[in-house]
Amino acid sequence: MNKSTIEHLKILASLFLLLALTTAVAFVPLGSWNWIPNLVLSVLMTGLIILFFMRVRYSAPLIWLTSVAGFVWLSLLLFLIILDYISRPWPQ
Amino acid sequence: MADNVSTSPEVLNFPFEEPAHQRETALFGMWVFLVTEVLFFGGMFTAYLVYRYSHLQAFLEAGRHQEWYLGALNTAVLMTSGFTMALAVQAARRGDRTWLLRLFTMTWLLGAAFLAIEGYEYHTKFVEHLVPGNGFAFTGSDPAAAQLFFVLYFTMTGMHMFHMFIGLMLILFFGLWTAGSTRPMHKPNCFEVLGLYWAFVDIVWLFLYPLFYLVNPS
Amino acid sequence: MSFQPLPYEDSTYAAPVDTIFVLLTTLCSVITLAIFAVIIFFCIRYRRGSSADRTPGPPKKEQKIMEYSWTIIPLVLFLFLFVWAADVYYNMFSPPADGIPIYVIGKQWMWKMEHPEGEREIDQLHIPVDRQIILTLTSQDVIHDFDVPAFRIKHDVLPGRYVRMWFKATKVGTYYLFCGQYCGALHSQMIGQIIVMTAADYAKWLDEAGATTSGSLAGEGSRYFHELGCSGCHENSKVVQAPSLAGIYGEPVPLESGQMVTADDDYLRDSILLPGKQIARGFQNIMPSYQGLVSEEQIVALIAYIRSERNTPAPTAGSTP
Amino acid sequence: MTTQPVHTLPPKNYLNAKETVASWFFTHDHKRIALLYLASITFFFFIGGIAAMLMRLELIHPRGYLFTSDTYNKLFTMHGVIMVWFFLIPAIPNVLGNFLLPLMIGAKDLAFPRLNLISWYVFMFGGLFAVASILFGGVDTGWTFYTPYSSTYSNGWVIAMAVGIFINGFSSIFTGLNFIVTTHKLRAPGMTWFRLPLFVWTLYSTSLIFVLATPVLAITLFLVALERLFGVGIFDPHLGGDPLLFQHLFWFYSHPAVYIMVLPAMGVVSELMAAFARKRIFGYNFIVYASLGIAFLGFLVWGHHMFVSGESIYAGMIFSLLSFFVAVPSAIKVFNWTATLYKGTITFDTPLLYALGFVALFTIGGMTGLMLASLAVDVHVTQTYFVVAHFHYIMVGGAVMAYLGGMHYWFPKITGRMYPETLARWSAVILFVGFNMTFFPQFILGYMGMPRRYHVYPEEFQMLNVISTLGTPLLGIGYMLPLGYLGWASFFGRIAGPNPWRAPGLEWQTSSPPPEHNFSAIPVVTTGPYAYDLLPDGSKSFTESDDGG
Repeated sequence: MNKSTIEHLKILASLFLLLALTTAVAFVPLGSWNWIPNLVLSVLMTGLIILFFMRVRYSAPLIWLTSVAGFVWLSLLLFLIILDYISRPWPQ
Repeated sequence: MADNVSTSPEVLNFPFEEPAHQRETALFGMWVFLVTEVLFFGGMFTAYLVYRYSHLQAFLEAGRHQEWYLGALNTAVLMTSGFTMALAVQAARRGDRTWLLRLFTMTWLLGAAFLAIEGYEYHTKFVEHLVPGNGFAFTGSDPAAAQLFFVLYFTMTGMHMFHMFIGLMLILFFGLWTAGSTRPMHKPNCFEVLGLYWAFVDIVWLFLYPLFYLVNPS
Repeated sequence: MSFQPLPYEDSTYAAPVDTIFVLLTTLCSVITLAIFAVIIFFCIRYRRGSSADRTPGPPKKEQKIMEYSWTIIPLVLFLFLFVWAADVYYNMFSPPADGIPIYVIGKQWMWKMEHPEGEREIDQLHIPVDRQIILTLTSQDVIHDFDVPAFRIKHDVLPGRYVRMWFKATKVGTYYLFCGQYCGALHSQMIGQIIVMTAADYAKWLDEAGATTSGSLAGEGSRYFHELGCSGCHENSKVVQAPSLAGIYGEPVPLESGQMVTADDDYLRDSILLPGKQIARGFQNIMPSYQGLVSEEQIVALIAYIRSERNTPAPTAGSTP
Repeated sequence: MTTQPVHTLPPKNYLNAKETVASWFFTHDHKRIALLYLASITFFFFIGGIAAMLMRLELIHPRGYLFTSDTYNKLFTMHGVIMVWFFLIPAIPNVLGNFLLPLMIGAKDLAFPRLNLISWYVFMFGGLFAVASILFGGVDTGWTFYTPYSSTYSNGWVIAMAVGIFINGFSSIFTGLNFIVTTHKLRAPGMTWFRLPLFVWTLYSTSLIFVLATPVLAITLFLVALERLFGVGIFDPHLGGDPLLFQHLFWFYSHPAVYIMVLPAMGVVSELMAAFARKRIFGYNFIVYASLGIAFLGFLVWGHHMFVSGESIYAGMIFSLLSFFVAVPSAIKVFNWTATLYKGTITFDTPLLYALGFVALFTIGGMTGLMLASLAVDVHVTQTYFVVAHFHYIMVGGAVMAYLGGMHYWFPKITGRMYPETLARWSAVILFVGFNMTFFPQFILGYMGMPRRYHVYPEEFQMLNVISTLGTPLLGIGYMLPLGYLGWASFFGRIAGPNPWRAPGLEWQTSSPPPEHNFSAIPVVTTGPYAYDLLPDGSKSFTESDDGG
């Protein structure tokens, strides 16, 4: 096994670990707030996949930038839409 | 087995004159495409978050009907397939046809297993009358909002499965092409692009899993 | 109909909206005309073949100062207008406590108005001059839009939700009510009238129109309250399975989920149609949904009834779980 | 006195490199694909234009005797859908952009030539659905497809139309992807980012919007179609949905879409201003940052379409404030174009007339945009003819003017021949007058309160509607004339020579029409763009034929 395969194996192991963790977290009684740690863990797993399985760690800065662009843009959309919903109750 | 590990000159498509330039461009192009995919799924994630915010109670009740262990199993299957795919891409880069085909087979089988598990889940939903539409039956505080949860569930996992299906077809196509050809592999970029696509499909699932299976697990 | 071109000022909003509009128009026109004048001047002066001086322009630093100044100065002016316009906007959709509450229900392709006294009108709304009118708007089908250009008010009328706005008409007359949001085939025929009357005329109109109605909106709501079976659980005298509704309107309600909501129109509407959505603390989700069983008019009447009971003190015994 | 140089067409160029019909339909040449797009969008433009003419005709009379309400509603939907997705959005990027991007950066083609062809086929396939849905009976939802009307109540062919636009979206995505990758990866040696012509910068910014916004529209229309098909209520309030979510997602695409139309138009105008003032563009860097700024800020202001829709009034305030900021980069551009004329050597050829027309109309459109961004004023004028006039000033007055200006300017490059100058100047003037006559009265109508999408209206509005309708024949002539004389000149015009405008851009350094692979050898770039002052001889002289004059 070469170095790269070992690295991939380590990443897979970490992913399994995080999967177990996120599943466990869902059972912790946090009211309805489990989704926040769950999503944070999903973002972590995504980061691992992007960096290693998709080789971004070894790619040019342009690829780094592109790989986060979609997520940044999506968060703009989410942020401004959610802003409307949480401030929806009108002044009485 | 010397011919399996030969690095061969790539075929250059117009307007490229150097393999490295062609590779960089192809990969960058794929990454830009994945950006559009993020926003494509993003529209549905937005809908999910908005409705979860508006109908929290109903979403929690609907989440009860999801089998978290099936979701977890599927996540594990998909992660492993992502791993084998990443190795397959490495093999392709080395020009190692034997390992490429082995890893492609594994990836394909794992992908098919994922679809099978998902299909089983759809079947149970059908049996429990949780498929939105006329047959939908749900006892809870707000059946309409609960139906919304399942509409989103079917739409988003359905769209994800559609992407999986395309991926499987591509693996099959490239696999047969590699297996059938005795020429050295002259288009390694195809495999890398496919690898990126497959990894992206994994990533989508990493978000679907907590949002649909870990809402209110029992 | 007394519909005149600009400027007509027939509600309290007309003055500020028009003032902002005129200021904006002036500011924009001045900038636009200045740009046009400069362009025309340059075009003539530096046309090919003219003998104008073309030695290189100002040094780089001045160029930057110019760039910044023509960016920042107009921006500051416009931001001032932004604040002003935002203030008027906020005011439009923040109804005052006292005023004549009128319920408006839009449907393809007509407007139904309900007065607190029980009068109902189709495509017409009679109101007294110089009184605050508080509109609560909802739609039975698609999105409509309550648009009275003479009063400078407009808001979409959404199905499944109440929106509120208010205005005060300042001149007696008849004004157009348009549907401002495309709503289907006869969208452009969904036109009504707002008839603004003097206080005396309005009182007279109420009397005459009132002769044909069966009492106030709240009274009607009270009737539905009993007919539809609401009173079976929600009236104080009965076994306590459900919260009493007396005195609840406008008050905070603690929910099972630990949140607090205000018992406003939207909350009451949701509680009738989707009783399980927000369950009051200490009660169980046993109320059946009235979705499809009550019309928008009936809901409006029920809310008016509950609102009319707002000053009735809630019985203390009923609120223990 | 020198005699006019006699040019000949290059014997082998992209137009006659291969001559079979199949060589056009299976071409990978970006220049030929640009012409395929040109033919298609011209076709769609006239479909949309006919719908517009019929609408204006109907509006002459306040009771609308010509059409039923249903027909009128279908007409404005058809006009909107066709003009937005099948004409305005592809117009400049897919025709001029496709043709010029590789030429301007010194590349042989786009990065993915086959994808470029696929993009055209996808576009036509989407167009097929749109046209089919019109032929089978039409759609009456308006181009905005507001739910729940579109998803539940409308009886038209909404799904077919939504599918058409969904497919069309992928054409935009492929084009945007191709442009972004090409700009990053295929620039000629020495062509650094800040040596790129401004048109390339605006195409790049536009492509970012294509890639980042279009997928959201696609998925939104997909959800509408799904809801309509299965009756499951994603945006239907009776089933727990929220129609405002649709509006948010729709405008998240459709507001930036306005910048898809107008950004490349700005790029064209920057090229024209520099070329006809014989000067470097004023404040190149500012214009570059302004283009990127517009592309970015354009994503944050969609909520200003929803001030009275029921979105939170606090969200309304934030969107209003952001909308004021998006005016800044647009204003910077207008000021810079004006400053470019300063100390220039200006000739009033047709392209410059169009460019000046663009600046005038865009400025008016932009200024009225500021009025619409002001909350309380917006409440009064939104959803009235004021809005209609405003966006026609931006999208037709702005984008189409620039498109025609660009078509004239690069016409000799595309065909190798010149258009008839005098006729073209008149045509530009007629268009400008006709446009203002058609659309200026609509500002007043709007402030008086006439709602849009009304074909039966109170009599007070009639006078202004008649004036507006009287402008349309002029507008029609202004569009038909170029179609006629440009078509004629493509075959019979005077042969132009490689660089009739004596412009320094790379696209002028090759023959007209260019050879199949653009350049005989990849050029090496040593100067920034718009180096009119560095031109070897007679930089102040404009056209070659004027040399001795």
